[in-house]
Amino acid sequence: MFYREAGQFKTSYEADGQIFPILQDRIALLMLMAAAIVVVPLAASPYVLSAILIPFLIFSLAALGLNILTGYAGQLSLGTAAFMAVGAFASYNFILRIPGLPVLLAFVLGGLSAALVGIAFGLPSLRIRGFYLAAATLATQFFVVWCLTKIPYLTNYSASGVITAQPIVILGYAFDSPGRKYLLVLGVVALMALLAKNMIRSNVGRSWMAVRDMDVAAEVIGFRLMRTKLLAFAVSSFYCGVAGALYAYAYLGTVEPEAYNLDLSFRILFMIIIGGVGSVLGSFLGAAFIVLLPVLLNVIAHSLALPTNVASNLELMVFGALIIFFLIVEPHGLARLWQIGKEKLRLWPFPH
Amino acid sequence: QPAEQYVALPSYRVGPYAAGGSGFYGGIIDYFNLVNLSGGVNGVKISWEECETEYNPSRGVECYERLKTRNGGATLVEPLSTGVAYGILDRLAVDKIPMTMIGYGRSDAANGKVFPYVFPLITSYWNQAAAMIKYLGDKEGGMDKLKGKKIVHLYHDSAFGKEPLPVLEALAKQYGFELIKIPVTPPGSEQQSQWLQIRQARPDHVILWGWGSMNAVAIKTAQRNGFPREKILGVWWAGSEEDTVPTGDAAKGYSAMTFNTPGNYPVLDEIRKKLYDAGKGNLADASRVGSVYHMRGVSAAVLWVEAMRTAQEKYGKGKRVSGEQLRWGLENLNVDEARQKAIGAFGMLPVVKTSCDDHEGSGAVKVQQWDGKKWNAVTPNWIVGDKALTRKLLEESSAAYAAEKKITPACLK
Amino acid sequence: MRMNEPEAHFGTVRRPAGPVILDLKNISLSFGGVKALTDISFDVRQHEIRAIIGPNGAGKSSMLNVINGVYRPQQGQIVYRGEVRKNMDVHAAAKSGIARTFQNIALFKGMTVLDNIMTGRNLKMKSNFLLQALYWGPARREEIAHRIKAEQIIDFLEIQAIRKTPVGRLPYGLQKRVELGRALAAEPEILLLDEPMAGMNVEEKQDMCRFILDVNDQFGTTIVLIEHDMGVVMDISDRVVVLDYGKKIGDGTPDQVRGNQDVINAYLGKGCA
Amino acid sequence: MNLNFFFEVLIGGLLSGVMYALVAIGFVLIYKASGVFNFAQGAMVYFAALTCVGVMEKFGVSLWIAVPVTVAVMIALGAAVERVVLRPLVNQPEIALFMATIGLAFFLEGLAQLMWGAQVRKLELPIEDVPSQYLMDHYNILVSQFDIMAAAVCGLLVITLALLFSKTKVGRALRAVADDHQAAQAVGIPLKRIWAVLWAVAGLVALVAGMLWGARNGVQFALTFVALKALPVLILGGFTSMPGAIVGGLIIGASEKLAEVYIGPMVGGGIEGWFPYVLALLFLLVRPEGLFGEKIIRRI
Amino acid sequence: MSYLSVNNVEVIYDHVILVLKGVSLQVPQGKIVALLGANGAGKSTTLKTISTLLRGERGDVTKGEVQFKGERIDQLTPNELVKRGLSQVMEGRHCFSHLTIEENLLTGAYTRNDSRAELKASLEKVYHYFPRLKERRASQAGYTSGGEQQMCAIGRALMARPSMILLDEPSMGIAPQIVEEIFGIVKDLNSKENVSFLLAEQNTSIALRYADFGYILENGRVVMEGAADELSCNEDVKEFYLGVSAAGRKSFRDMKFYRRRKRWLA
Ligand SMILES: Nc1ncnc2c1ncn2[C@@H]1O[C@H](COP(=O)(O)OP(=O)(O)OP(=O)(O)O)[C@@H](O)[C@H]1O
Ligand SMILES: Nc1ncnc2c1ncn2[C@@H]1O[C@H](COP(=O)(O)OP(=O)(O)OP(=O)(O)O)[C@@H](O)[C@H]1O
Ligand SMILES: [Mg+2]
Ligand SMILES: [Mg+2]
Repeated sequence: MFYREAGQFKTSYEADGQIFPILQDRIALLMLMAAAIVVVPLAASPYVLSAILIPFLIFSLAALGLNILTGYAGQLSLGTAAFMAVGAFASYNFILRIPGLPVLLAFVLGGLSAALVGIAFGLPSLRIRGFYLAAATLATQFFVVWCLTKIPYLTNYSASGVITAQPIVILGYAFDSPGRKYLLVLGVVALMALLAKNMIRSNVGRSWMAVRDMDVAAEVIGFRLMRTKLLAFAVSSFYCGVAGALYAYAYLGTVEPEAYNLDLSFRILFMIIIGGVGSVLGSFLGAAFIVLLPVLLNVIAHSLALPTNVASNLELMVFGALIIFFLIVEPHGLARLWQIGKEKLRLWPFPH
Repeated sequence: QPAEQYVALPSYRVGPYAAGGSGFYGGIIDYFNLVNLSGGVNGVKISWEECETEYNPSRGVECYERLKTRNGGATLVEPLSTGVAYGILDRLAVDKIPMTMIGYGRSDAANGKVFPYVFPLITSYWNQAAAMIKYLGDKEGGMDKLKGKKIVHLYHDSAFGKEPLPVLEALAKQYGFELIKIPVTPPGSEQQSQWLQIRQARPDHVILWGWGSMNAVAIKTAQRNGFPREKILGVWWAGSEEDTVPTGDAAKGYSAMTFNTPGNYPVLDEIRKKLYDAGKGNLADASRVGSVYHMRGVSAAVLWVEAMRTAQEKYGKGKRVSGEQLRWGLENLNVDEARQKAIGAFGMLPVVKTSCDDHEGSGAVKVQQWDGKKWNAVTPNWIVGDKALTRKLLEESSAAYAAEKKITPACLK
Repeated sequence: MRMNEPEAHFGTVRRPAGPVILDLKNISLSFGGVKALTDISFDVRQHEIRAIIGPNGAGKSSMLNVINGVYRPQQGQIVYRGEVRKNMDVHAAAKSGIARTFQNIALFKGMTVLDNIMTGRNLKMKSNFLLQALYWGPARREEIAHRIKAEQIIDFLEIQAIRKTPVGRLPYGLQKRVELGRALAAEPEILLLDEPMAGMNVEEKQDMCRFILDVNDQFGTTIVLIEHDMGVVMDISDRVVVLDYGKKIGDGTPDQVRGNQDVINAYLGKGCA
Repeated sequence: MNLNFFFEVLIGGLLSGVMYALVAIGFVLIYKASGVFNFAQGAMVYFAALTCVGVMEKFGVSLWIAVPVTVAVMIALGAAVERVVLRPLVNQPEIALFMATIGLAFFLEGLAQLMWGAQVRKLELPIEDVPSQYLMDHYNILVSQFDIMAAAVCGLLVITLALLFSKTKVGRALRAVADDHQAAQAVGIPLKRIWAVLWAVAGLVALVAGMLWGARNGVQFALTFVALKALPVLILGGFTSMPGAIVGGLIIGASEKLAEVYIGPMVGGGIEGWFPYVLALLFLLVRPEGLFGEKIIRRI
Repeated sequence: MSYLSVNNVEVIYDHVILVLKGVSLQVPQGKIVALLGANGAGKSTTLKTISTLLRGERGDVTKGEVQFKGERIDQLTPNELVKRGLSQVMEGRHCFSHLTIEENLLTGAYTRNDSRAELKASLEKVYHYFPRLKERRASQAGYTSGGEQQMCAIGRALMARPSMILLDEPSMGIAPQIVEEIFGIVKDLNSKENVSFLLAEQNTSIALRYADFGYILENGRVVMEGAADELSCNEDVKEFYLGVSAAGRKSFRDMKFYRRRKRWLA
């Protein structure tokens, strides 16, 4: 009823090219942003802020990065955590070694370092495809973590190879409480999501999708495969790198390279598959799902007063079963489910 | 209703380290139940809540954040995971919740001036490493006999495995033995090349600094390559039934460090009788009571309960103490032999006496050997390594941390 | 492009065929043991509609693949706009104005019709990806300018109603039309069409013919066309090459070809002759 | 250089490679016949081994009874996977199926631990994992007799499965399914039955792998990680080739051991984690579908 | 009673896209029935509904039923249908690209439990129909030309020795001579082996030439049905599907004026 585009005519291509062409969506998004900036920091408990929302946003950013590479450019990757690690450790070193370097700039530099590594490890993608590439990207994962444990310089010669993120101070303002960290992360993520959306709706995004859908045809109409794929690797790794830096600076604080292990790569992959491959919204939905579901299951299991080991195992089983369930219901992820829901709403009250 | 003393337990009972996690947290909960059965700590019951971390730092942080505000606020936390411990390290001082790291984590956290809320109780990796060399020296018939000997450090290639390197290197220089470092990539389910290298090097001793599945594989691979297990000395995380049982006979003769003396104690009997016989034990398999991990859990709980008792003496008997107050309790712990006897755990763990300077409280360890069925202590007395050396390293390292974090070292009251 | 100009010269003049723009000389191509093309020569004149016909597996698609560089012939020469090469390079071909459609539709399935057509304009887009990420200034202006061009093509092909539909969901015939749109978006000099009318009914073929002829008339685009529907080939093409088993067995105007006995034997069969 | 030592490293590596191949075979089986990249293979290895030991422990029966029971369980598991996971996902994108197997992996890990507990168990096979005295005495080369047996078992498995795949009707049908689910259905290949049987066979391969790995390293959660060791083997040998799994295993096993022993010490060691992947990657650059994999057909 | 009957079937894709709006049609035994209609009319969907391959495309049959030899078949699997003698040649070829042409053909005989010799005979028959396939028998199907793949798909369906074949656009991408041959084969099988056919086809003239009966589908509805010769005489059909108007066949060159297809609205 209320969700109709009827009557909303676009008088210019500019208006039609908007990110949210439907007015109701734009209003909803504005309200959501307003709530996220104003209401949430006031209303949410430190637990929700620092243990749910901050990781949710950081993982969304990483998932977005992976989605650019896997979802849009079609290059399956299992090395996400490695790029995150590069971002984190590079930021740490930049701040450490360049006195007075603004933190945000350090994050950008961290992201750029990750992008460089991304380009290097993206080179094989010019020849290798599909699951072969996925398995090959594991090389990144293991190699980067190995380097971080083997090169003491990178961890400032700390005996155990652990780094401690410096405090975040921007223009003399310390982001030390959960609320402040949340706002910082929110800002970074929102900005980068916007940039991603812009890229996707312009020529770069189309070049990625073209290469994903049919690389030979993409080449025939003039896209350069190498440039396109490597750019996807670079941009994706940049996003992951910034996410990795935030993961260290705004979330964990003290980290060892092992925190960026294969497990993390997989978790991010789950996010995009559950959320929706090739969808910005899906990155967020997927991150929410993977962050929240275990918490929810844990809470439920505890309220059932099951013995803990039974509860933990059941949690794992239900988690696995739910992944399968969602894939069966909609192999294209939550974002697609959301879209179908919207289409139904548009037709409502008629079924078709 | 009297307020309860609430402890947060971000535990793990699934995943790769589930075997250790379930034993350790099972021991803790068994002892808590036992204390509660006899009325709690001066009448204050202990309550706790678990949260599954799967040994994953990010889930661990979430668990900590969730658990810390429950039941009127957590007064203690123990994640038994280096990654999770690091993830919450910075938050502890703000939340005023003490964390113990029993037998793991940063060794320099023993400096209470820099890490007021962190307690690597009983012993740290550095002291363990020092004790290992001391033991090996004694075995050779004196520290001077170590000269020219070859010792392999076969380690889990992670922060954990690299932690003792400064100590081992310093000692190698001091006593003139050759230290050969051989890393094993986690999880370490294939070690053929490492053991071939070891066989080739013909070392006098092998220190097995392993964790999780790496240990059993190491022992089995040693057997496969015909390397005598008697020459292998594991760390305490390589010295539980979980590490030896799956190897069958291969582990016979293998020894490992421990901070518990294997054996039976009245407190364990009580747990069996009052809990397991009544069907209230935490572990599904009653035969695991008294196993290494379980006993470690009981020891942790014993120390915590003693800390609660100590804190109550200062802040009011029969009252729940806050996290801050419990921190004081942990910092002024004195679990001497008399106290251990009263608890029914005499000799189960070393005497622990903490202070602001020394959040570790002991540093003493024992060596145990696997006879194919069970662990037996091979050193009747507690061993203490070169504490002067570890102290020096500790001061340097914690000072660096303080500088990096802009902390002014000071004792809290 | 002047696609939205009045229909003034519809059905009136046809541009006369110009000079030879593409000349293929002695092309041979084989895959392992399979000889797809053997010593084939033919030329294409500017503005003409050149058809390639032949039985299945004759090497028609391979020929197109040679022209735009997807396949590299083992022997022969390609002279395009006076430049002599051994083989084309895919990207160079696209840059120098060769666009094409494929036999088994090669659209970007996950993208909408509009996006698919916009990809056709990629070579004309100049702003770098940072500007595009900001969606600001020149990038934004450029995007909108190209959008206008794309919309003209959409109008021309009469697919306005589906511009926001993902192409994967479209019926076959419309997909073919979108693919033509994508090729047109590049404003090509030569358009290679591989069975653009397969799987269409008469009416749709009529539409398609209309589009092809209009493109040819209005923009003078040279068209190389593979098609099995003899009615179409005979009606709209200027000259026809006939291939069989990788060899050229006929070349000439539709009428000449229709009368060629070899062609009848190999391809047309008695039904159509 | 000590030649004898070199050969020991080489042989040890080759034999470890065989152990990797054992896991890789399970992957190939499923990938080749359904196009599904089965991430749950590691979990299946763990599940099978744990079930086997669990049955022995709980019911106090011998290995000879536990194994048939486990075989039955794995067959039932195959049928269940087909019914619950695969059937509703016929004709879906590869990545969805891949993800579903990850879900399956979680489920199996949880189920295994729920049923049998998380403790580490030992599994004793009738053959001991000690150096073969015969080879020691006669050739002064150290090789475990257990490894020799494992190699024999693995070889046997590969030969059987490779024969199945080569020219039989079922083998052809399996390859058809991998190419195009829908067309396979259209020609009357019973996807349901084929998948159920296939997963059951993969389950049995997992059981063999689980028993050998379990006897070697103890039956524990870490068995799920052996899949990581199998991956480079797979990409090197090709996802679709049984012989590829063996050859890939041998190459990876030998080269990673040699690299660790001879290059490792120069760069701080521990390169075994990534070296096989980098090696496989270099191979891929030359042959993008692995040594023996089917060529990826890209034609327009 | 008809051999195959589709009764009032409604199909929805992806839960929201309604494609068939109550389609009914019958195929009597031993007859050839043509299903005609523009692009997107729902021909392929109808065929996939019958062969139950729809499920794999996230399509649901929400109403109606399909009967084959007097039995409801909508709940059966495609494999059971093939066993009962109903085969489909899918639109868009769908050959197994990594298998050789010969292996492709042999998979078609999967449901048969016949001897080697019999299989060989069937194979020869297919090669007889499509000599081109014989030449390319050892090539991987993925590398063969479009038309060769189409022949392979048809030949593969024949290998099952079905009693009813659903043919989806058999003439697409096929050289005219072979098109005639394919329809010749259809007629041949139909008259000699009593195989029934339901064929969806864009090439209306040839389809009506060989079929006994025809249905015209537009927008998911049957808008016209009748005997083939009746249909080919119908003025509308002539104009819109055969491209001949009262004035005779128009050249494709003259189709330059804006015109819209007249729609039948049921
Ligand atoms: N990449 C390739 N590898 C191997 N053989 C090929 C390849 N491309 C084409 N061929 C073979 O070359 C021959 C010509 O193929 P081509 O696709 O050019 O035929 P065509 O004339 O387009 O036929 P159709 O009308 O059926 O589309 C065929 O026999 C085909 O099998
Ligand atoms: N998998 C699908 N998901 C969504 N819509 C679909 C799907 N398949 C087909 N459709 C839609 O259903 C309608 C009918 O398609 P169908 O393929 O049955 O048409 P057709 O008559 O066979 O056309 P053609 O002659 O082009 O083959 C089309 O509008 C198409 O867009
Ligand atoms: Mg062709
Ligand atoms: Mg169709």
